[in-house]
Amino acid sequence: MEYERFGLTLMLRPSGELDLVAADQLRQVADDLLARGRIQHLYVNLERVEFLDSSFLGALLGRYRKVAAAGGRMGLIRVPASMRPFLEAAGLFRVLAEYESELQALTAS
Amino acid sequence: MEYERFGLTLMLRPSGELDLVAADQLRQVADDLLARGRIQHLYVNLERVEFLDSSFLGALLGRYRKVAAAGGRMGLIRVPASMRPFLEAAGLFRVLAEYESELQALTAS
Amino acid sequence: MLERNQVALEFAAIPENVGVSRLLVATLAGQAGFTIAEIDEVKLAVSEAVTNAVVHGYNVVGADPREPGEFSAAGDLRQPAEKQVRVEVGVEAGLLTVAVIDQGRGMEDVAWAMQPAVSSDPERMGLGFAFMQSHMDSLAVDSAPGQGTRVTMTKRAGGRIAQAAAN
Amino acid sequence: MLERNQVALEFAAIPENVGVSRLLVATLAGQAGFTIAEIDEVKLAVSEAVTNAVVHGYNVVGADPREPGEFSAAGDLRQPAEKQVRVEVGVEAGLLTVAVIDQGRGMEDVAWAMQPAVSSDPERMGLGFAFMQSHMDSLAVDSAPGQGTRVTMTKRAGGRIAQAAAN
Ligand SMILES: Nc1ncnc2c1ncn2[C@@H]1O[C@H](COP(=O)(O)OP(=O)(O)O)[C@@H](O)[C@H]1O
Ligand SMILES: Nc1ncnc2c1ncn2[C@@H]1O[C@H](COP(=O)(O)OP(=O)(O)O)[C@@H](O)[C@H]1O
Repeated sequence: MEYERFGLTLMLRPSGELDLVAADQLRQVADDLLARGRIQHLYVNLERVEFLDSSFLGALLGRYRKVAAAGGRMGLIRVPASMRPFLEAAGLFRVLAEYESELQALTAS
Repeated sequence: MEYERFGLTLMLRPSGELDLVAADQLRQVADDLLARGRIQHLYVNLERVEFLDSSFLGALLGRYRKVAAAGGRMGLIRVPASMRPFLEAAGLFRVLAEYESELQALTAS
Repeated sequence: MLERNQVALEFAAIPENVGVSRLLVATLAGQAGFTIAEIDEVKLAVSEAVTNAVVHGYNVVGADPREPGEFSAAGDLRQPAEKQVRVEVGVEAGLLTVAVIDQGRGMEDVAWAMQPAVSSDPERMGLGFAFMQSHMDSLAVDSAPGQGTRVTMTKRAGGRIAQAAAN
Repeated sequence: MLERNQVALEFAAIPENVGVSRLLVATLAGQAGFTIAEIDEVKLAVSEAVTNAVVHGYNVVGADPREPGEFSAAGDLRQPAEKQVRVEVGVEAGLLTVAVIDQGRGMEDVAWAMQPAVSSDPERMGLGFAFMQSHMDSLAVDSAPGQGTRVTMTKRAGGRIAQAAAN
């Protein structure tokens, strides 16, 4: 899974179809950096995502719990319109902020 | 299968993966027009083709026999480079002329 | 548009085959005349059902972070015949039927498991069955402890009806 | 890159499932690290073997133009259990194994049938076995009249070797 670090912020850029395989990659990348105190904030850019299921949603929410417990921020960037109803039904937007661009997310406090 | 008629010439423009399903479509389209004397010459533009197997090659050669028996011309247009060795191994170019464009084929005598 | 077809996929219960199942069912739904939006719904339902067979039926993925290495340790394919998932797909005049079958641990209380937001795994959302239900026309679950699980779903191609009406 | 996998596809012997088989095997080869050029070769071999099962094993497609309606008449799926093709795919450390199995009419003389440009059907080229042989690393055919046919092919991912050598 493609990612980039900006100081204490991790920007994830997954692509394609996100299921339990991608969920596992998300866990591996984020949990290691979180555990070692290398990052505090987590953003996921969904621009290039074509599909996601409840395994990936669960992994997102699991990371949210960890990030929030450590006082960090987490959000989603460029959510594809076709996925919006699905993410809403799953209650994602109740806990995750949403941004129009990576810059917007990185400059939000 | 997409096609266009120019007088007595049939220009076929198949796309995607050409196997026994496309071979059957080729037979249906061409044989009917040939049998009713509506066409005499047959060209197949392979520009948008991503795959072809021996079923489709067999259907091409079968059409060649019919066209040639009735004194018509048949040829291939814009053969993808990746398919050239395969078509050569199958001996296609021994009987079918090859053209760089539809215009070239249509204006050849 | 293909009026009738019947295909079954049988595979080792590993995470990578969830995507393979989605691709297969999406292809068959496409041949049967389902729209792109409908195919996306079918893909989600298949993804949830096959993931459940792999994750819950056979415990292949240690979604519990305390046992992360269970699958990576590569012990799961040593006896592949024991951890097999079967996906049966039927198409009949625009009606798609998908059955996902495992011989895994099964469920004691199917009604409990099917409730939204109920999961035996704290890292999961418990929305798999809810998504299958909301994205397909029908859902039936047949399961018993130690007997494995069969999830059967159907969906009718709506685009077909609209298309027929337009003619 | 996936080290190990095992998948089987079972389907009604209809022309449309030849493409479904190609897609499945191509996906599994891709997961196993085969290059795009190698995947194209695998697709051709699978296409030839599955087409043979459908066309010769079960006579589903009347390639003879005098009986064009045989499949279109839709009689072939009435007893789907009788006209099934099975494609078994195994991946093990870069070695792909594909077996295509039918319970159709089988062959009396396999050596004769495997010669290039030999076909029992005047509208076909007789190059199916030749293409399987030239596009895969190994090919084995097991068949007898009335006993069906099993074609087993293997191919090693060459890109993997090149990649390992580069490290
Ligand atoms: N194939 C299965 N085998 C055993 N248990 C299952 C199976 N499918 C679902 N379950 C049980 O049903 C529960 C709810 O499933 P689901 O709604 O898909 O949510 P989730 O997968 O997020 O837990 C699971 O947590 C599990 O306990
Ligand atoms: N699965 C099969 N069942 C019965 N006969 C077969 C099968 N596969 C191949 N054959 C026989 O072998 C011959 C040669 O096959 P092949 O080289 O693929 O050429 P083609 O398919 O063009 O005839 C066929 O014409 C057929 O008689």
